[in-house]
Amino acid sequence: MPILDALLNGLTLGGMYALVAVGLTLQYGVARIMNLAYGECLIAAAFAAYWLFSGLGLSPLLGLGLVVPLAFALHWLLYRLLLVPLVRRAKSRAALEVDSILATFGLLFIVEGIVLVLFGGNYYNYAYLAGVLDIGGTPLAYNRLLALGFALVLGLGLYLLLTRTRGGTALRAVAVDPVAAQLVAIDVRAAAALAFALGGALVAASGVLVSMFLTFNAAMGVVFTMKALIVVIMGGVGNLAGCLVAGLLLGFAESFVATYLDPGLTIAVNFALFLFILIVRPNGLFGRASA
Amino acid sequence: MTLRQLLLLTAGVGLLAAAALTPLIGSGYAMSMAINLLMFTALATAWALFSGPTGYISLATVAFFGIGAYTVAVVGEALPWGLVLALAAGLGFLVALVVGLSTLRLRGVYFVIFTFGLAELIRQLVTWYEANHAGSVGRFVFLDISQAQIVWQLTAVTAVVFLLGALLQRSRLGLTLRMIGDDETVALHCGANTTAAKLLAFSLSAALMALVGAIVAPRWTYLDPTIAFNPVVSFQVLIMALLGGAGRLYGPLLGVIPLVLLFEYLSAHFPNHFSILLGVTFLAIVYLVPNGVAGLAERYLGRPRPSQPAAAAPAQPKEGTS
Amino acid sequence: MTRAPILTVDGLSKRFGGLVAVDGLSFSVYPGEIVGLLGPNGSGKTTTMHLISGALKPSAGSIRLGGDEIAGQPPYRIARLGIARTFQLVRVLGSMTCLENVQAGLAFGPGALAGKAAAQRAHALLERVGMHPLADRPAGELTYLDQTRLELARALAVRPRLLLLDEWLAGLNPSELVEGIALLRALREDGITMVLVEHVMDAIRSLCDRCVVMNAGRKIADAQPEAALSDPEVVRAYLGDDDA
Amino acid sequence: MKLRRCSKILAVTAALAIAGLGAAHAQQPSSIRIGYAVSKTGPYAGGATTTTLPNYQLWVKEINDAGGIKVGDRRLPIEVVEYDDRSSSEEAVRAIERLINQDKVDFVLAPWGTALNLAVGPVLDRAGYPHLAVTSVSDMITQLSKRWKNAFFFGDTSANYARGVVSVLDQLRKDGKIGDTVAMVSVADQFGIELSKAAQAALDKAGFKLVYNQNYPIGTQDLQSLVNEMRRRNPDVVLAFSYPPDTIAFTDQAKALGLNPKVFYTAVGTAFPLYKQRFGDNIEGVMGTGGINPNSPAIKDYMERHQKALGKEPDRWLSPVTYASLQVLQQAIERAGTLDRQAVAKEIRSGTFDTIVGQISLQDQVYSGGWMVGQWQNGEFQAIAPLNRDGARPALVPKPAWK
Repeated sequence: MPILDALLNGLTLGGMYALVAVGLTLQYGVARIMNLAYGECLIAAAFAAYWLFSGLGLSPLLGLGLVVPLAFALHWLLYRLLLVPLVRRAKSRAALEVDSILATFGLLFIVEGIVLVLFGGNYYNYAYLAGVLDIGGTPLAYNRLLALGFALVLGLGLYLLLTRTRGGTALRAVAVDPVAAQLVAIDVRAAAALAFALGGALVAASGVLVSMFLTFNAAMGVVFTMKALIVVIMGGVGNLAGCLVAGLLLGFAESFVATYLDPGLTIAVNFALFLFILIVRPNGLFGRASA
Repeated sequence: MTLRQLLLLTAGVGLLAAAALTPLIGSGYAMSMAINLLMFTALATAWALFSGPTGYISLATVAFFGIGAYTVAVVGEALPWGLVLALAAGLGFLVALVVGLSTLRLRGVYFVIFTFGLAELIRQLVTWYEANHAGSVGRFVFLDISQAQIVWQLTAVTAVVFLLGALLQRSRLGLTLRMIGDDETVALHCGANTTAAKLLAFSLSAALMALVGAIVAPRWTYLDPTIAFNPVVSFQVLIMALLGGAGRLYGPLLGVIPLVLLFEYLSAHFPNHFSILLGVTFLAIVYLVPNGVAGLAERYLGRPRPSQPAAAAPAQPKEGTS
Repeated sequence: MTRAPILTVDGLSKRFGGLVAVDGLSFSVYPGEIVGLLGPNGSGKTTTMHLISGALKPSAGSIRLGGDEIAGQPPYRIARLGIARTFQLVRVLGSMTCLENVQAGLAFGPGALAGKAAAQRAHALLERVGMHPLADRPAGELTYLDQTRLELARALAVRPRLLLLDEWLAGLNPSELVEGIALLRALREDGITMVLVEHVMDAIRSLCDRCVVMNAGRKIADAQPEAALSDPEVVRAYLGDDDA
Repeated sequence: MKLRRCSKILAVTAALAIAGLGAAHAQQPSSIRIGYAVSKTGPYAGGATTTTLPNYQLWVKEINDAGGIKVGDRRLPIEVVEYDDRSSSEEAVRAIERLINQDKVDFVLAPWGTALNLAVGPVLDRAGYPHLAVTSVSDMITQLSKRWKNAFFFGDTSANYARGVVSVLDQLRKDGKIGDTVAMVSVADQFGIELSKAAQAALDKAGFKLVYNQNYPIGTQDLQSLVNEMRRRNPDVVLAFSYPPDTIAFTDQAKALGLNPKVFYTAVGTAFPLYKQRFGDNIEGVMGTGGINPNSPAIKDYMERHQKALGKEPDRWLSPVTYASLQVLQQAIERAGTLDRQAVAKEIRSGTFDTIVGQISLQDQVYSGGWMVGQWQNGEFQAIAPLNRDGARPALVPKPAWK
């Protein structure tokens, strides 16, 4: 049934978009770092999973257990060593934005360069969990379902974590108003470092998951960075529910356009949808108007 | 005219003259470098005409650049060259006008990503049109335009960009743009029609970018949407302008020169470690030159306006200015 | 009073979703008057100022400046017609010098000045608010007090027929307050009509010819200061309604 | 060498203000300087580092191991200057200009891809360098070879590739192995669209029924909707004029969603070792662009040398052709007995050369002896079209269902 196909495809696609964007929501929404090296980190994690899988025979699911904590630690260090000086010298949010764009632009090249030296510019992929589940005549690959599942669990889990726990409340406070957060004795820098590292762990997780069904090479990071930025901005900066909804919306748009209109227009329609939403809601779907 | 302005003017004219002379005395490679430097200088300075004072950071550079290039690909052989260039600039201006009407109420990062999305949307639409209605997605540009002519045309456009920038700074439009950058609400309540000012500046800057795209297009023989609308160009221009300092007319130039030379040096010497070294150097620059190259230069050459508290401390007003 | 009002507000309303911030407000301001716009927090004073200056578009009602209907017009056009304003939280053009801030006010609308003439006029205006020595200082580096004075100079540069001051005197110490009040009074002597939102009662008593008092978006009093402030409904609005 | 290049760069910088004076080249060459700029990074890197770069490295290594190229009575080893064009036209043009003007190389090897070969074409033409383009497939080739007298094209026109595919289908239908329904998708760029237009025309002419014909944006890896649409139409033949990442994705999704036509064809990337690694036994019967004759001793030997020297297999479309183009260059230099580029170009234009893909001679600067269609048969990408050429085998149809 075409409509079921389109729905399920849209769901898995949208889940992937949301999954890819969740980490950036934290990094940009809370830590205020516009991380242009985001996609490169995703690709690096994909390569790590590939290497663990084809080199050591370690399943990507076990790989997650290794890659994710490592990414968390690396991102935490990154924030502490590289970004804190920028945060310290920034006079305003706008200044930090410019500085973080410049710094992570440099970082982008470094990460990509390291991947290039290790793996070259070639395409890589492997198959894992490529089996198929049949839902009402529409087959769905397990690995894509897994990515969708992770997106939902991570999105909702983080949403609950942020809204229902003390630590989460502190993070949200930092996102909304760092100065006021400081006044109520929240260690803003620690909170931002935590958010950045958490975002790094999430992007690594999505890199591992996505590597199970996409072909990747060292140059593809930018594609993911931009996709993630679109989803984050469309959902409203720092809003996890928005991120999930925006991702799914884009996924559905893409699969319905491909099925019923013209597959050549999928990306065009996605961007048009994004632009339209911003015109109607200048702060994204769930964004608050800033003062 | 102060001594400082005179110096800047002389330096500017000297640089442009040097660029214009490369075809006469330099090799094809020197011309190639001149084209690269001029292209990015014109683009980054045109970018800063609008984005510098207003603080609206645009990633749509390549949308307009690509529109210019595509104009050449489509009508380059059918029309006289002057008309092609005029058409390219006109199209860039018009598209920016339409886009600006819907976009310019977005602020901050929403504007940044919107402009990026816009460039991608245009690329996708051009691709779709070409694939379904033009028969092939690639286009060939065979025009009798030599490298030397490209250098001279770019020199002329760069001169125009700077001239326009200088005029803009002295004009009420320039003042309005700076007010918008500081506080748009205040600007509005001072009687400034900010929407018109933003639209005009955005479109002017877009027209110039389209012009640059049109001039450079014959150099590549072959164009497709991926080449013409390559988002990397937008990022490069943004980074160069920000690094140089987008607040001054000559700021972007100070970012373009070191970065183009750095790119070139690293590509020529470390083709296998280009990325890593570029990244490391870039980070070093960001950390060591916090206020942009223009800020660094001014620390040593003196500031145009006494805006440092130390410089203006007890400050009897200068009689000369009133 | 037979003079024609300079500002006529009639049936003005503003709704934000379900919340009615201003509800059928009507009042007039006559040339040369200083009118105080009072009311407890959240009563709609600042919203009213935004509506008059064009920062917000009214949901209903009319605002006339002299003979011109200005309700719903964009703020820059209202400014060019002769309404200048200051902001509740002071706003200056931070990267520009004080002189440029004032020149920014001079640059638009009928009678705009540029170049030498603008510089001269801007210096004169800075002198008027006592900031002449700071002309070349970037506005962002000024103290709060100096910024409020600069804001006033910039508003004056717009050549207003009507000046809207939103808590312009807030945060001044007693001696600064005396200076500030004197300055406003001097401006009135020059023929500038003012509407001011103010909490400083001394200032209201000594400056205002008349007070419009608002509560929950509606006008509850419109009288001379003493009379308005002793109005029982006004007292109840300020002190809370114990009887209800 | 580093230092000398460094000083040259400084000289170049100065050349913007003063005359550019390259370092004088030695009169008696002790080596052949050969330069190339290929995409080691950027979107083209996947293709360039599979097909182009490894063969350049292999060729240089083999020649230098043998003592060099014989020029006159001396053997001159190859000295390489290499750059990364970062998949950018502007960068490629400048890199070539750098090679010619600054590094003063004797010969320049072609970049990867149609776009970059076309971008550097005018530069090489102006400077009189032979331009041996392999990885450029375009209908413009015939026109370009008229315009650039020193340009040689070892890839074919899109129309020929499309006709090759249709000739295979036509034969299969004649043999009663397939019906006449075809579903086709193509990547929306010049290569994909040219091929799909040409294929559409040839299919119409041959009386095939096109039940689905769409294109998708470049970079798309989610083709499930397309695959589902095709599956619903149950065609005999599925053609995808795709690029490597989408070739993999399309195959993967066809397999997952159970799209099992009698003929399954994907374009660029089908011949890559990556494809074989990824799909293992499932590749059996898959058709794609290119192909080799696995029984040719020269090809067998080449595959072994490639594996040994570079630790990986070559792709089975343009890798052997790339290597052959280098052999052509080498033999032309040896026959000319000089490093004079005009003389060498003249040799290439008129000579016949002995290469791993057989005897090569160029007609109007174009080599059209390449394989059009290959099919994975027993782990080898066996050439099947042009049908009657020596080394071609009949197609295996129907393709076994995905496992």
